[in-house]
Amino acid sequence: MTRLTRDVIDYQALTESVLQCHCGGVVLFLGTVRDLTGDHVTAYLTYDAYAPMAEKKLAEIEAEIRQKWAIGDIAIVHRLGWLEVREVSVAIAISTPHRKEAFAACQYAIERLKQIVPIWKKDYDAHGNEIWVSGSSQ
Amino acid sequence: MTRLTRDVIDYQALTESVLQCHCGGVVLFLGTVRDLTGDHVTAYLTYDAYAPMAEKKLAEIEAEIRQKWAIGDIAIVHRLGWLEVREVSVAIAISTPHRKEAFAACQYAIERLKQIVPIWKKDYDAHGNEIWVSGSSQ
Amino acid sequence: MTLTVHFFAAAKDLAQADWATLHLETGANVHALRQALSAAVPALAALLPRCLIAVNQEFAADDVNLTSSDEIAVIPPVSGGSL
Amino acid sequence: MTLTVHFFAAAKDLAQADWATLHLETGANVHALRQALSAAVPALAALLPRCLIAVNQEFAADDVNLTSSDEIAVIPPVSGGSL
Repeated sequence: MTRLTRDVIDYQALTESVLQCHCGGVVLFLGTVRDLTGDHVTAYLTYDAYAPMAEKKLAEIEAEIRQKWAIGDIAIVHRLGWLEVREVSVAIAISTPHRKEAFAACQYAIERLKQIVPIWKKDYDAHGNEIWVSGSSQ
Repeated sequence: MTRLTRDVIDYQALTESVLQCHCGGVVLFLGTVRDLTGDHVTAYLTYDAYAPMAEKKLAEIEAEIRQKWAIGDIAIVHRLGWLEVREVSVAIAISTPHRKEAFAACQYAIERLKQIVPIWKKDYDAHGNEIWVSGSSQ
Repeated sequence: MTLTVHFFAAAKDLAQADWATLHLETGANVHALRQALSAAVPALAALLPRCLIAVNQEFAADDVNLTSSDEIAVIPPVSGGSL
Repeated sequence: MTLTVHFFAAAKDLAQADWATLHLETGANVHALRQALSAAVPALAALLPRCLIAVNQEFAADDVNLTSSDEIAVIPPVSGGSL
């Protein structure tokens, strides 16, 4: 399951949705809004997307992962709109029979998301200065 | 924060407890009770511990991780007692400024837990046959 | 043929528009689209080399040929997913 | 000196006891403890080579010397953390 949302991400419901009797573990990744990047202070962010293509690319990432690893289930949700510091912008939950695959697949999912999904982050500082963040940081 | 518990693990509260403004991500690992191991069918499990030493070793793992990575915060809870299939036996949440460290540190934490923390799992099948699980699977 | 090109994020801000209409020769490719777009919307010229072009919601190389029914978008460097 | 050795998990089931009392020479080491334990609780003899000995909640090698105030435990292979 992959989707975009403008609501607060309920990552517990997301995690419960991937739990399976045949799986021994779940890895959940949460991206959260950080206040400091070097010297720059972020007051809040907005996320915008080319929504139909972003949904298509998220579904492609799910398909890639199901092909590469024997997973139980996967759920990816990315939030759009206005986010405060410490809020969750993206949640990825993956259950697998064995834990190593869950870590590898979850890390792959967030790396791919940052490469191919048309979602953009605009950063606002405390003075209202805005800048489109360009490209993935680390 | 590290501890043992006989209650259901509230992993959302655990995750919230490590979220920080200076961090850009959280990785949460949940170990869950799996029904199948090869041909063997698990009906339920019990976990037992040498509790004071287990708590000491969990605290050592937290200290090791804080030394090896620049993390925000870490929380590890291991459940003891009777668990049904699909229940969470262990939860490890780690927040970091950058996501790669969160994955590496969380994976390290569960590997170390399985090596050095005196906790034991007894497996019961549907006929009531019981066996102490000996050593870490994969 | 007439094509509608959609803008997002920095491209939208620079163009001060959600989309632009371009007139290209029938069967023109993505390379020709990029050139026509730089000419038609000079504010995008500096950003465009750092953008990908999506055709029907798929990233498209410069040699992909276009038709008038294609859904076309300028994709600035993406930055989803938090850090 | 008199030592109390605590059992857990498979060791507890095999010994059918939570602990045993051993009498060892003053200053005896972990190796001597293992030998005395195998003799005193034969049901543990097969498992003991696969167990670690914890002294004061720390894993202890065979050459560690013991005192009567030490907290001693037999640690079968651990299996926490789910799979």
